[in-house]
Amino acid sequence: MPLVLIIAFPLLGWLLNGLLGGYLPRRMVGVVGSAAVGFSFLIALNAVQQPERAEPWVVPLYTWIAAGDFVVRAGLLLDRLSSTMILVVTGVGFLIHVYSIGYMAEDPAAPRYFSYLNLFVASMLLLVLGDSLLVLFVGWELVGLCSYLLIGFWFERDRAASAGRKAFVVNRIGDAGFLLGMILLAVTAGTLDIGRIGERAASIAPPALTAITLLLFIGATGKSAQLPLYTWLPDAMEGPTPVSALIHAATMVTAGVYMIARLHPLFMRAELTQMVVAAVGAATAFFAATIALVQWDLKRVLAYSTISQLGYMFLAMGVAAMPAGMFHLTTHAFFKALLFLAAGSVMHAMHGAIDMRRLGGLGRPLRFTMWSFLIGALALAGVPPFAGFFSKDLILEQAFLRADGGAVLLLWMAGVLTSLVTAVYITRAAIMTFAPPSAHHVAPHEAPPSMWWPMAALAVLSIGGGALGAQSAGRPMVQGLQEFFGLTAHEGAAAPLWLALLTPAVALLGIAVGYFAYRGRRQINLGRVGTFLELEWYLEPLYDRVIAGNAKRVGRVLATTVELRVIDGAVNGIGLAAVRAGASLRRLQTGYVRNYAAAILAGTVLLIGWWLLR
Amino acid sequence: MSVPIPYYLALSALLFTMGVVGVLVRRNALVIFMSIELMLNSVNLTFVAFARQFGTVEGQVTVFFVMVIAAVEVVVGLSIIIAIFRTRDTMDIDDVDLLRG
Amino acid sequence: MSALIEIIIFSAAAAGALAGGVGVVASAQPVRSALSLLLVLGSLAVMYLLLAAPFVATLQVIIYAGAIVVLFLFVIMLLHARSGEERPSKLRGQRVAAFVLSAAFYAAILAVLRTVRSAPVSTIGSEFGSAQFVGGALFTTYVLPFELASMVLIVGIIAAVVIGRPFVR
Amino acid sequence: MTFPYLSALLFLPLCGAVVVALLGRRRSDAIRWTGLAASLAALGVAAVVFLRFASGTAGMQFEERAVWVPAAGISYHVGVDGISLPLVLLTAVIMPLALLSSWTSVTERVKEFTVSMLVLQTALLGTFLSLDLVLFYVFWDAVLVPMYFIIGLWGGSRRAYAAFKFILYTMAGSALMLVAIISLYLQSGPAGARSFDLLALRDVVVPMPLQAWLFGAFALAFAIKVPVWPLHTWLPDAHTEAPTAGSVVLAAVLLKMGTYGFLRFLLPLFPEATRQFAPLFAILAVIGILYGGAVSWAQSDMKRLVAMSSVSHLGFVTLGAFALTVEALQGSLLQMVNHGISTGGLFLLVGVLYDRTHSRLMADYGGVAALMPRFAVVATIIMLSSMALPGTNGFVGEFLILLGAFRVAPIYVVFAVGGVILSAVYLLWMYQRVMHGPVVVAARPRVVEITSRELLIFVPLILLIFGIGLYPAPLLQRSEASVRALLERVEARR
Repeated sequence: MPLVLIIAFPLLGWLLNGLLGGYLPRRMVGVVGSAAVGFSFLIALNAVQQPERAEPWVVPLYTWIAAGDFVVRAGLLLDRLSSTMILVVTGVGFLIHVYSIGYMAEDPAAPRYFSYLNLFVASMLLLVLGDSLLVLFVGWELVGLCSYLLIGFWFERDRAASAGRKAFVVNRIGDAGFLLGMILLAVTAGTLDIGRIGERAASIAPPALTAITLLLFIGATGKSAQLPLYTWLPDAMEGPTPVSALIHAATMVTAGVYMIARLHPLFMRAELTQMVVAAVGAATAFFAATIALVQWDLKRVLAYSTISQLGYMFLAMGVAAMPAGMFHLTTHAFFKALLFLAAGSVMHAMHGAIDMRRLGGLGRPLRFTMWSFLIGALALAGVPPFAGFFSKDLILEQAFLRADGGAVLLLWMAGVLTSLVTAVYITRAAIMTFAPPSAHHVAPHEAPPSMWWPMAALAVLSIGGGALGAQSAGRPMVQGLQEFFGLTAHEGAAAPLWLALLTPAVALLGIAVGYFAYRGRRQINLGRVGTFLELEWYLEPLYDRVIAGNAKRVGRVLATTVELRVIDGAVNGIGLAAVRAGASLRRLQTGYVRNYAAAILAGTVLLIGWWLLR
Repeated sequence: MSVPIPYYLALSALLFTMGVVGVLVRRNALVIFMSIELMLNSVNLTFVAFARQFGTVEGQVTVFFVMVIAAVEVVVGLSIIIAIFRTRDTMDIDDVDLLRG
Repeated sequence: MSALIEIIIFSAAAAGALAGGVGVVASAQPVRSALSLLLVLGSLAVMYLLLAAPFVATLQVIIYAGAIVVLFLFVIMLLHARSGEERPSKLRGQRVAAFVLSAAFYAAILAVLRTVRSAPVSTIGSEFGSAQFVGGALFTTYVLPFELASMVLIVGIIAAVVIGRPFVR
Repeated sequence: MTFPYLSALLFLPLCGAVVVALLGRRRSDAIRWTGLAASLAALGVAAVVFLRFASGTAGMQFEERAVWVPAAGISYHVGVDGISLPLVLLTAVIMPLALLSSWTSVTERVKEFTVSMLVLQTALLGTFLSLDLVLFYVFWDAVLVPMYFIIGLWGGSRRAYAAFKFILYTMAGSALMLVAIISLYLQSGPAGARSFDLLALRDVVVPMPLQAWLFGAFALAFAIKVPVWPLHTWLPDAHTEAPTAGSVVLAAVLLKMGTYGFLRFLLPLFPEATRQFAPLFAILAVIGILYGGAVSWAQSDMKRLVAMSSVSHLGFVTLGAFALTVEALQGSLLQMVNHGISTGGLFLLVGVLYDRTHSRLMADYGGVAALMPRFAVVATIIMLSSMALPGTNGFVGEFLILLGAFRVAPIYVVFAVGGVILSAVYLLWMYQRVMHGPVVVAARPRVVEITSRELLIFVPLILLIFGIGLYPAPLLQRSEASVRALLERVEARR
């Protein structure tokens, strides 16, 4: 039962705040929302530590759909994989809820905010704990919904509303692929139960398996903002910053990664898909990192950074380094949430200003925020001993080992290159935001305690989180997952020493480059390359004008020309033809009785004649 | 019966055809009406002839009813003609063409 | 009645009927048409006698000749009716079409008569066609239609009265 | 003799109509309450039927049979099975809501309106309950009369055109169906032993070329009603011009007459022809799904948008009906109910807005969510149901249809999934234009939060949305046996 409670508490918070939030004192709303997730975290912590968790713990609930041969039994499943995730979701979620109390203190719509946020946590937990792919899909879509609602939280602003809609629609495109994959899986394997899928994975024909996994991966690219469906995530920054931290950095966007890990029996058997996953991941990582170089909006820098980091995770999934991917997922949740919260703190202090050209010099007034940001930045850049270093290093190491000199080496090189770019852009962001001279006339004030202690907690995790997978700490998390995925570590071919030194070196190099290039908040004009990057490698115009614009145009043409002229025209044409026929037949009606009489006679003669000649 | 029944029938048909010609050719409403009476009578002749041939009474009974109906028809028809003449001052049925489509 | 006399009477009646028919259709004056119609009706009454239908013949004379033709004559006089056909016809080709179609019609009827195998003429009793004979059938088997016919007559009378009323706006 | 539940259900609304007709014209409130009471009583009977319905039984239940015209083999024969039960319940649920929605928006000729609605309900229930083809045809055409008046008397500015188009279109279909019914009757046996009884006709094997013609005649009538692309153009006009209650009933129940006809008549009566023409219908359905979605996107009139979205949604139902697998048929049946709830709900939403501003154009709205926050929540839920978000009712039906259709013809499903994307596109598009952005409504003081009466209309819908979405078993269980039996029948005649 505790498993159900993990989800039930946030749900309760959702209902409470959603239905009665308007009647509660503003402060209480936040407390209720945070408490719901806090309880959930405590139960999760307890559930994870129970001794029987060595075996997957299944809680069947009820038969959801039963039609024909197709049966879906809804239930919850706790195993090593979902354990990791529920702790991240509820833990980071709790911190961000607490942060939100301060952040949203002024907003009259706080009840709505907290109810959405609680609904998100519940949905995410359902996604994580669902023991059937279809239940997972429910969570999958519900988190998308919450994302939509929260991106468009300030719906009076057209940009926010449009961004929310874009997120939903782009996700929906991916979900269409997911849906097809699921249907193909249900038809071939006969079940969507995650446990049984694992048992039957071996019996699925390889072509079908490839098709299933590729289709599911389309869904993952949508949810996790990978190429080609990444476009919604930067726009999603229109939402409140804690939302960006929780949903669009730490948890929801990692759902794609989690889904692949969840279905590893399928994905590890589909060679081609793995290659595609790895390639898309590496390409996205590099692609997004380069775009982050030219963004002026601090949150958008972080958004592209998230896309890039998710690319790393997919790279890990593709090279069968799932433990490393999950590890990076965890550390990324810590440090990216920290970065976002720090950015939120900046926004809070600057009354919503987030354009880095109009910031600067904030290091002195926002000392705490600056240190938090720097910790997050170092973790992101992959500087030891911060958490990001260990996880990223592990992914690159595994990719290198997996490549073994083959084509995958290219992906590894992309990863290393991305690492360099990452260090550069985050250095640029840090300098632009915090280094003097300032470009504004505001007297910023540091955040209230409810905002800074979650940041402190995340900062601690960003520093120490690496211990979960550090060689020296015995890799508690990675080791456990290694068993779970049934992988044997590449112990034999241990990573050469130069490899272990390469990544920190690259990170430091990047920081140095960034420092020298942007010191004193210099604004560098990258010329054509800059335009190229600002236009997202020309993908943005492609999407907006060529695809979206033409799709809309097709709709218009169908609605005006085809619908009204052709189809309805044909219908009205039939009506008109009847009218015309009547008009011409009308002339037969001369009004002369004698004509009619003659006609009657002619008819009679014809009838008799026919009777005679029959 | 020294005159065979078909003779009566042929005569009846000829009378009927004359009536038809009258309806088609004449324009005077009264004459057309009389032509219709002619046709009715020719049919009556047929009925009586068949009654004789088969030795049944139904033919003659039918003629009785035809006469009744003819009487009514004449009464109503003539009053219609009078009404038309009053309003349109014509006997020419070609002038009565309000139902032209 | 000898066969010869019967044939002579038939021929005379037929000639009268046909002459009357032509008169109805071809007369320029409506009065002449009416009188020709009278001739037809009388000739047919004679025929009915030949066909053993004395009751019907009587009715023919009383109803048709006595009532209907008189009605026609009344109306003709009432309306001072001329032929009304002084102006040329508006319908072109109506006359030609009428004759061609009528000829075709007559030919078709004759053809039908030729194809039908004629049944033997049944023998009949002396009372056949008498008023008693027909009346018996009318008041027993056909009493319902008979009563309906009276309804029709009443309706017809009412209709004539209503239609014949002066037009009131 | 058990209690005649179905006759009670069938004639309760009609009795209500008679009572309403006897009430004085001025007593609008009494008329409204009587109408509502009659439809609620029918709902009560329907609920009893639903609860006492034995799941797992394929045959007809609550059957009643009385001789009507014995010489022609016509009888009053009604019954309910797993295929008609959901639709009967849907009709019973939607009608009180439709009457409630017109509480304040219909102020002229209230009496005639209420009578029309109640007669409409009897006719609709009769269509779903009839097991005799003549009886069915009578009810089928009887639906047109009140609907014609509802559109033509209480409709929008182009109501005459819309009502005329509606009636001509549907009459064209049903006339051919009548010919087919008579032809089928003549096939049913030697003179004297013929019957219009559906259960008997199911065993009549009609020889092939004739069967295809009869199939075509029936299918045309049903396809117009559904409407299957490209026979849909009556629908946007009729929906747009009809008053809110009319649109709701039209979308929620009337369209289902067509899809119900597919399952009730086409499949069992003409199995060979059904199999032969199934690909054609699947293709038309897929075209309808994509076309309806694309055209909805380009609308500026909210009601027209929702109406066109029906073409898309009903495409899914049609696809499911002709996939001829248990999952797809079950899903199709469920989706009929779902579409009734979600699209009926969408029309009710538009009606709420229309009552306030008398505009259906999206351009006249903006930022409504700020003025009507509770309404925004309701609208969000119904919109999500319409776009088949998992957890709502729409998903279960759509998923089963896609799954079942995938088993036999994956390629259709690949295209049909496009409709899933499009539904999000156009619904969110409408939602954003109306509810989000700066407040730009014309008559701002009149745009007030929804009243409790209006909320009362939506509460049952929302409960059904989540109820069916999370626990569809009560519906699926009751329909499963009948669907299986139906498919066995189709397969047996191979």
